[in-house]
Amino acid sequence: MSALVVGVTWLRWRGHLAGYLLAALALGGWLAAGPGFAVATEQRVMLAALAAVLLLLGLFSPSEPGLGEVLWGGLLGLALVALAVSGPSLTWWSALVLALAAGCAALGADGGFAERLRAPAIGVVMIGSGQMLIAVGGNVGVERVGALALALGLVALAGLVPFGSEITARGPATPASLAWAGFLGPALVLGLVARVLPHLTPDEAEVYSAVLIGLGLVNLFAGVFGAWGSIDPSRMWRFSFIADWGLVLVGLGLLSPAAIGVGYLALLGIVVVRMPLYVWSRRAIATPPQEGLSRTNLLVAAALAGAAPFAGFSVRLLLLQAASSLFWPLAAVLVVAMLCWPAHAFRLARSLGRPDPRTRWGFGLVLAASLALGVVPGLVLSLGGY
Amino acid sequence: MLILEVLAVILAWLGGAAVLLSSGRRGIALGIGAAGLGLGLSEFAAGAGEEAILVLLGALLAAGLRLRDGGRGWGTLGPGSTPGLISALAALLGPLLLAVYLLPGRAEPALLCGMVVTTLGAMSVMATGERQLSLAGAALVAFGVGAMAGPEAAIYGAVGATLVSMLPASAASRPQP
Amino acid sequence: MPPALALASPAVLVAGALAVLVARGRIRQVTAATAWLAVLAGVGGWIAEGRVPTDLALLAGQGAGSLNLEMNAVTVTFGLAVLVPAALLFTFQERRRDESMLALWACAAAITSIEAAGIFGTALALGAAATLLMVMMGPQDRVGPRAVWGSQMAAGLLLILAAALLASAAGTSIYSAIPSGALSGATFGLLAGAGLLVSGLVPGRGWPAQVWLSPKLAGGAMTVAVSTPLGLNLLARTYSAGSGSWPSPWFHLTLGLIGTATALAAALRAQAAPQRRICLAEMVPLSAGLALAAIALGTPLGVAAGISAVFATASLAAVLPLLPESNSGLGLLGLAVAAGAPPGLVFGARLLSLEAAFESGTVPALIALVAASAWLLSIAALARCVWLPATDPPRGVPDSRLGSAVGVVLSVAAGVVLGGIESALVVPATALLVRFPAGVLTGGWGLVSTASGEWPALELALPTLVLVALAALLGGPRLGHHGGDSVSPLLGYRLPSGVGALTRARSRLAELGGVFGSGSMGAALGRSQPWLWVVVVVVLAIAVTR
Amino acid sequence: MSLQLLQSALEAMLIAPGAVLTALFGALIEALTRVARRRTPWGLPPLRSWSGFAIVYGLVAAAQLSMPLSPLSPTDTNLAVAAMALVLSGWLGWLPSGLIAGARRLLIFQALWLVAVMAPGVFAQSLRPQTVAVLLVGPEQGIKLAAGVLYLICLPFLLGLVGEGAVLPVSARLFLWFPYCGLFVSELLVPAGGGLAGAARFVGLSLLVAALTLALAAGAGLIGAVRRRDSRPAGGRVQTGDRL
Repeated sequence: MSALVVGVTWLRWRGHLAGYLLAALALGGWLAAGPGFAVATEQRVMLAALAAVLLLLGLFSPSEPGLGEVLWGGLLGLALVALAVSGPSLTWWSALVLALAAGCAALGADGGFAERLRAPAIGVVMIGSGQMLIAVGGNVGVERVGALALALGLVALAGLVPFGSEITARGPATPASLAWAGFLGPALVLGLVARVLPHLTPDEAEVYSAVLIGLGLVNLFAGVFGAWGSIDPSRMWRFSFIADWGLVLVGLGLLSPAAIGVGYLALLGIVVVRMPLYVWSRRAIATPPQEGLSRTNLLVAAALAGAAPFAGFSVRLLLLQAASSLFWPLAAVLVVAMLCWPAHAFRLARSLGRPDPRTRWGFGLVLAASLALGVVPGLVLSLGGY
Repeated sequence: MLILEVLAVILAWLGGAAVLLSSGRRGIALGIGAAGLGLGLSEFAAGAGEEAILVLLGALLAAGLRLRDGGRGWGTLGPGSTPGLISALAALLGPLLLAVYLLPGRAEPALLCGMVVTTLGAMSVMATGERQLSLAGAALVAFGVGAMAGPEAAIYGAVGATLVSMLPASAASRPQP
Repeated sequence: MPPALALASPAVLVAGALAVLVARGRIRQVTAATAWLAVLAGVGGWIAEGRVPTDLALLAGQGAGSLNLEMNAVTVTFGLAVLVPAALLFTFQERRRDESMLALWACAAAITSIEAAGIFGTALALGAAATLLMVMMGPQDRVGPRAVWGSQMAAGLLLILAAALLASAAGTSIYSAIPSGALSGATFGLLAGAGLLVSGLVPGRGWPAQVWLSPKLAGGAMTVAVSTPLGLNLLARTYSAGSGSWPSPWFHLTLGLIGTATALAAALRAQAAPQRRICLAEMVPLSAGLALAAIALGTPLGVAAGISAVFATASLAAVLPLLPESNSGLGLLGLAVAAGAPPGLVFGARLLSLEAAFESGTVPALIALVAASAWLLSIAALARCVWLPATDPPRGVPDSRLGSAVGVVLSVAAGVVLGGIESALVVPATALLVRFPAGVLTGGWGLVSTASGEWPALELALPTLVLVALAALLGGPRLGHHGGDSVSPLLGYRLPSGVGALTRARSRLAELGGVFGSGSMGAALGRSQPWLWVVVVVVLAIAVTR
Repeated sequence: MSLQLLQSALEAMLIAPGAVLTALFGALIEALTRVARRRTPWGLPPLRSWSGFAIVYGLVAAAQLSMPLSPLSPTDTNLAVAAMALVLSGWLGWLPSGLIAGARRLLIFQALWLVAVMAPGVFAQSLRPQTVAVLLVGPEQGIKLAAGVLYLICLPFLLGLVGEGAVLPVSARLFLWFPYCGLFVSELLVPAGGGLAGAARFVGLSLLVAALTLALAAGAGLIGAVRRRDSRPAGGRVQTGDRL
């Protein structure tokens, strides 16, 4: 992976100072701390999925100016994520997350850099503080606040309610908002969870779990109802990401291995299904909406709504199973949100417009991936070591 | 040693506050440098010499990178910076109180430095809408979070700060990392 | 090898779908052959097994048992109720290649949902079938498919919740393994609610009537034929989950009333229908409502009658879409079968349901009286339907004379040998669901005998059929068209415009969504304010340290 | 199936209480009414289209009567079969006219009549006519009484004797008199022994029911005639059919 970073950086940014520095850093890091770097099983799957999505986007996206730039950026981001999640400690992870967040926020020429960087930076601050409070500890209250900070940091890092940036954008999404919620975020959060969980005492874990589940529900409802009430497709897509992340948070917050597996599955779903579709929707959103839906759109709607046999359904199935074994009213609340979920799926699918033939192949592959996640979730989970 | 530790905390605070209260490249660069020096000193006082040097190196690098673009001059304590000043004071007092009352006997000076720098960095990130200051704040956060986690982690923090600082402060068409 | 026979029928269907994909022309023939082969595979597999229940474990590992398949009298019975109508429709309706393929897949998913041994498996397969059917009905129709899919998805989620609750309370969500008494009222409510949603059993205008009116009848008819038995299957399986009974006697009453109300409402709408097809569209929900009322009786005979009524519903779902919309002899014969003229299957099943209700007490019998009046109303509606104008605009698929003839003959023949069907399929299936004492339902091939009444179907059927043929020869059914007042409803009941009501509901939903999304709440959620962050952190910090 | 059963079913439908007896019974009643209207007592009614189907279901109902000497044993008969067959025959008779006014009346009276037929069964928890007749004795006789009254009130309308737009071709009505009247006797009156005497008693009681129906119809017809004179309709197409 580090070799990849070196290569990419060298190829792309030979002319810049940053390129040399990054290449040196990656090389140095690889040589010096080599033994400390290890990629966990679930991260391997996630990184492979990210790479596959990047390839998919490169092959099947309708050609548009700036696509190459975005793809190169994505490749570099992928490499940095790999570096971050394979690093030796949480601080290493935090440092690279900051760099990634800053780079991601710098994507796109418009303003708003500071707003975009705000949430991840605060996330890193809170994770660092939480880590410190738990490590120093000595006092139940302090440790609980530490666990709280870790959970809030996770939520802030992913840019979710209540830490998300303002969702008012009209028109196509910027690459920055795409990349963070749908591409880099999932892998980073997965890395965070793997580093945080083993160090929590039961008392701290309780706080961490409660906060994540609570904010997960908040995000789930905010996403579902926000998308439901949105008219602008771009806004609707963002809310749909938030809803998906809500499921992830609940899964990660339930703490049982099975539930964390659900979170992993949902994150994979975001990366492999929602993210590419969102990328392809950006072009269609710019053009006036079409009447009616094609068959492909219907299938996509079903996949986005979490219908069986697509990915979302297995996530819902396993999540409800895990939730009800902890506390069944939680499962009931989840069901309410899931029941309202399909309300916006058809409009999302319509916002994709009629894809050109090349992109239609991409749709097919995404649907196939979603099908695989939905039909054999057990296989995907066991690949990830859950 | 005590003097060194107190000096480190004061330097770190002054540096962070300089970042928070500046809008020019010189003020910001100086702030980052000072904060890094403070952190390095605290590591040195804790007996981690190599780490201290690396952190200092990172701080110098980050400061140098910040010096290359963005708003010109010092821009320190411009008009309307009273809330910033009060926040900066709170950023010193808050961690101090935390260290004294909630973590009695457990907070090393390096940890205190880290807390101060992190708080100031977070404040910069939260308060500003400008890219230059936001980047500087993120760099401070990276330094501070590293320092809070221990000597070895402080190096990672410095690496992160350097990486963040590589980004240009203007939204020109420079490639992103 | 043998347990894998449970997979035979779905496997045939999937293979057939692939064959359709590569077939050159002759799509209808391939599809029809596949469907009939699947019928044979399902029944043949069961007979080859020696007609004993068998389980097939698909996956290994903890908790995987809920995805097992099983094959027993219940699955074969309901499988036939899905596959035979589907096969008839496949044989006599023209479909495009993609539609045929999707429909075959949907049938495979439906059979899997019936054969699923656990609730998780049922939910999974159900959702898959719903999605495939929605995609099959295609994008032209903008309302019907969504209505079906939405209610099926909702049902799937309710099922998952029920399964999860059962798994945490009883340790398993496999129908037959749930310990006696572990099925709580809430869980049962979820299961029953899911069943009602899947079959569209609501007193209001449910999805079956809606999709029937979709521009292309072929898709709507297939959806109704495949989905309706699935929900009733679920409701019947609740007996298996509850070890032969429901958690509270009130559930019997409630569901019985819901079924009766569904039937009555459908009959009311049918007698006010302005077009023939709108009238026919209500016949399947009506029949399904009566089946639910019978299943809800909870007595052995009631459940048996309910399963027979599922067959009757399936026969209607197959015959009515193929029926020519004219007053030809065949068209009128089809209407008579739908009206429940003896000795048809519809008549036999409803008679059995009446007997079951009369046997099980005064209150159920009084409810049955209401159900009988719904039946009466449906007869009146179908008689009025003869004078209604044909569908305008003309439906997308030409009717099939041969198909409706075959369907009518099958339906009547099944009614004549009702006793045989009962003893071969229905009674074994019922015995798996509830405790079935010997002697509740006896008779031979042509006789159905219960404590409260007798139906010598075969003996009476032959003279009746001969006489009907004679009457047809003597005074042929010459019914001209006359522009009388027949389009006005029989009873003063206004049919709410289904599309209008749906549009209103949708706009109301959108308003509701608007409150969340664009209103102040959405603004608060979508906007990020640093002070809000601080407040959240401080409040939570205080909360966790207290 | 045994051939013997089939044979008995055929006998039941075609001879007694089926076609032959039913036709004789109906002819007698119709002849009596013709006499009452000062016409010749004979003369075949015109066979209308669809009457045939109505007659078939009338015969199916007739086979369900628990008349002594009936080839089908009384335990083989079923109230619900008879009731639904008669309902169907009513609609088959209505079909050629296609008039909504008549359909409404038919529907309402059929519903009431269905209640009258089924209600005693609800309380006896059985659909076998004999069981119902025997079980409901003593205090529960009230149910039978009420059902009987309701039954009789409905009959003139169901047989198309009175009412605006009530239509039942005479050729069909000929075959429906006995099923309707006999069902009343089977279900509501306690049987008294078998044999020829029992059968004669059954037919006699049925005749009594028919006579009561005619009387009721005459009364209703008188009232209807008075009301019609008071408010003469402003024209419009109303098909009255053959009526008393």
